[in-house]
Amino acid sequence: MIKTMTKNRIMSLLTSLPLILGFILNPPLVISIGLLTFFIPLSSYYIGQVLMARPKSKKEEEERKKITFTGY
Amino acid sequence: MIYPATNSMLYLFLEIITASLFAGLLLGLHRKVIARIQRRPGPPLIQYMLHTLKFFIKELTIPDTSSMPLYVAIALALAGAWVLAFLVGPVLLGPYIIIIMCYAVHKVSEHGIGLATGSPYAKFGSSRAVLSATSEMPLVVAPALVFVRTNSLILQDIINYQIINGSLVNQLPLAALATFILVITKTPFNPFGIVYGKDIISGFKTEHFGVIRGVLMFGETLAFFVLLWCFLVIFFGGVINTPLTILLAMIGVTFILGFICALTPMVAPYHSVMIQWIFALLAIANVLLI
Amino acid sequence: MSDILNLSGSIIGRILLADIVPYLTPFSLALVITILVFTVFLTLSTPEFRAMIQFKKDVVGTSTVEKKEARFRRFMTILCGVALLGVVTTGDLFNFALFVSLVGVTNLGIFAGVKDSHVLNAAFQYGLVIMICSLPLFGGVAITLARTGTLSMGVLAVIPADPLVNISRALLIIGAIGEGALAPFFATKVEMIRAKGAPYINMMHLSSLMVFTRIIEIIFIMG
Amino acid sequence: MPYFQFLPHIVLFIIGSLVGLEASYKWHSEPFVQRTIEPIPLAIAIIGGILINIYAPLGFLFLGFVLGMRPGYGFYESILGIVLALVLWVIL
Repeated sequence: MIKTMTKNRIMSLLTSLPLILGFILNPPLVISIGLLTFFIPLSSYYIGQVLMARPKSKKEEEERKKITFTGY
Repeated sequence: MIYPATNSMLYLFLEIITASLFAGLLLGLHRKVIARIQRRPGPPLIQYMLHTLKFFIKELTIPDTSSMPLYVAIALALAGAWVLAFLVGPVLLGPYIIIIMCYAVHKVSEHGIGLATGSPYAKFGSSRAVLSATSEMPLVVAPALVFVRTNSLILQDIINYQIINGSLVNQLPLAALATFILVITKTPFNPFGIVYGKDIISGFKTEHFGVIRGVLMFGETLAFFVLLWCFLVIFFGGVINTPLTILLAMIGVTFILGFICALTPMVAPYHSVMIQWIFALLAIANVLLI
Repeated sequence: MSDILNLSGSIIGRILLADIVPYLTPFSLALVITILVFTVFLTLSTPEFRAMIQFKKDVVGTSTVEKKEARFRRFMTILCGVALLGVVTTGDLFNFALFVSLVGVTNLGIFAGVKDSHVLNAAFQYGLVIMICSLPLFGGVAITLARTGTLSMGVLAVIPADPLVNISRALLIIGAIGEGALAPFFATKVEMIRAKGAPYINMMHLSSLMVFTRIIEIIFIMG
Repeated sequence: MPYFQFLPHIVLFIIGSLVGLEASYKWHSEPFVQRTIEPIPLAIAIIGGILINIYAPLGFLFLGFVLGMRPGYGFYESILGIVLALVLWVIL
């Protein structure tokens, strides 16, 4: 649980770093378009992963995983 | 207000933020218009944006049956494609043909999003995405037919041509109509939206929730903005060619779209494809005959 | 060369190999990056577990693509990506036709490994379509060569259109939509995409739409 | 094309709508009944209508407050505000 949280934190930092660096360094037009195209969806995905509500305990997590759409 | 240097990355980023917020408001307005026509009060204007924000803090569960990492990557590809289309089209006034490509990526993503889950309901949506691609791709080409007149598909040249020679809607009215049909197909609750149909449990997005749905909705706001922009600027560019006029005209067109979406029922899949094909063929005939 | 500039932006780079001139514009650069990204992701993904439901019965189960079958189809997916790269970067009409027919063959290969009879039937019909459509495809190229004396797109862009070149444009469109399984020859594709293995099927859809966007550019260039 | 010159307008409008939504739900927790013109939203709408001609983003903040109120409420007030803004814009 804690492990995935930190992993998502690291990934969200890593994916938004190119954007922040790009704002400061002003790369050429083609590169900045490429950076925005790749890293806006990616960073928003990982930031969302960090922000999202999670099950609080390990027991809840197991309970949640039992239900799949083929499970009935 | 402090302006960042033109074509710097911050400038491009601010443009994306502005467009997605504005298009979110437009989609809210669209829902409000539909509600008023159906004599309901309707949701507040910011409802679409609240939905998008809500999905960013909802829990994301990935189905056991899904094919990873396709499940995540293909949804992000849809948003990325529209970011590219927005930057190349409305912001930098580059070649229109890249927007065609982005639309193609959008259709591929719709297909992949449905398939990657392994759910039979999402598969229905993705099958319909392939079906609708056959008629929507010719519609995306309709604006490109102005090449016959302007001899250029760079959007800046198209605008310049129209400022000198008057709007292209007077010369190619049926191509403009086909583009308008394309804009309709990308609005929510539209008659041709067989991919998002409620009869197949919201189509290809059935198994996508949480952050991925939020990113998808962000991509759809940009898609709405880009296609509306293309319709207005490629065919009415003689009059509508500054940011203020473009944004105002977008509000006007959204009202019209609201009326159309409120008053038309959902068309059956094959009928939808046939109707769209008829408009696309009319556009091609218009160009060939003149 | 002016038509290419007006269509897809300034030329970033080009390799001069006598008549064969691969070139890169912003448009083809975007296409190349898209295809590369898609090919990598589709190759890395595992096939999904397809849920099977029998209507009116309580039968629910999942099935997936077998490993041996998946390996072959993944190989064909990579090959299809490579062929697509050729389609979008080439500056020569004959090479374009060659790569498009290669896309058709690899698409057929993606579905040849499936062990469903209805999918194989559809793939057989698609195979017939791609064989027939290679005739208009290469025929269009041949007519263009006979009329204008060149197949280089940079040169074709400058030459004004005449009726015979228009005929070859129409033939090229027919050939490309046949090879890519686009709209009118579409009936086989609907059956084929019912097969299992999401990443591989998605590659076929990608290839047909990318061929479509490229053929749009080429018929404008020839005008 | 520089669209981001309208970023403050849009952002302030959204903030105004959010505040308006919250505030009107606080004022009216009852089921939707009446359609009367209320004093506070009316005042805000008039302020917005005037401000929009002086400093547009702030005007959008106030108009967004009225437009973004609970569905069914603030309808006449927002129309009044917009009409006032248009009239002032034509006069000035």
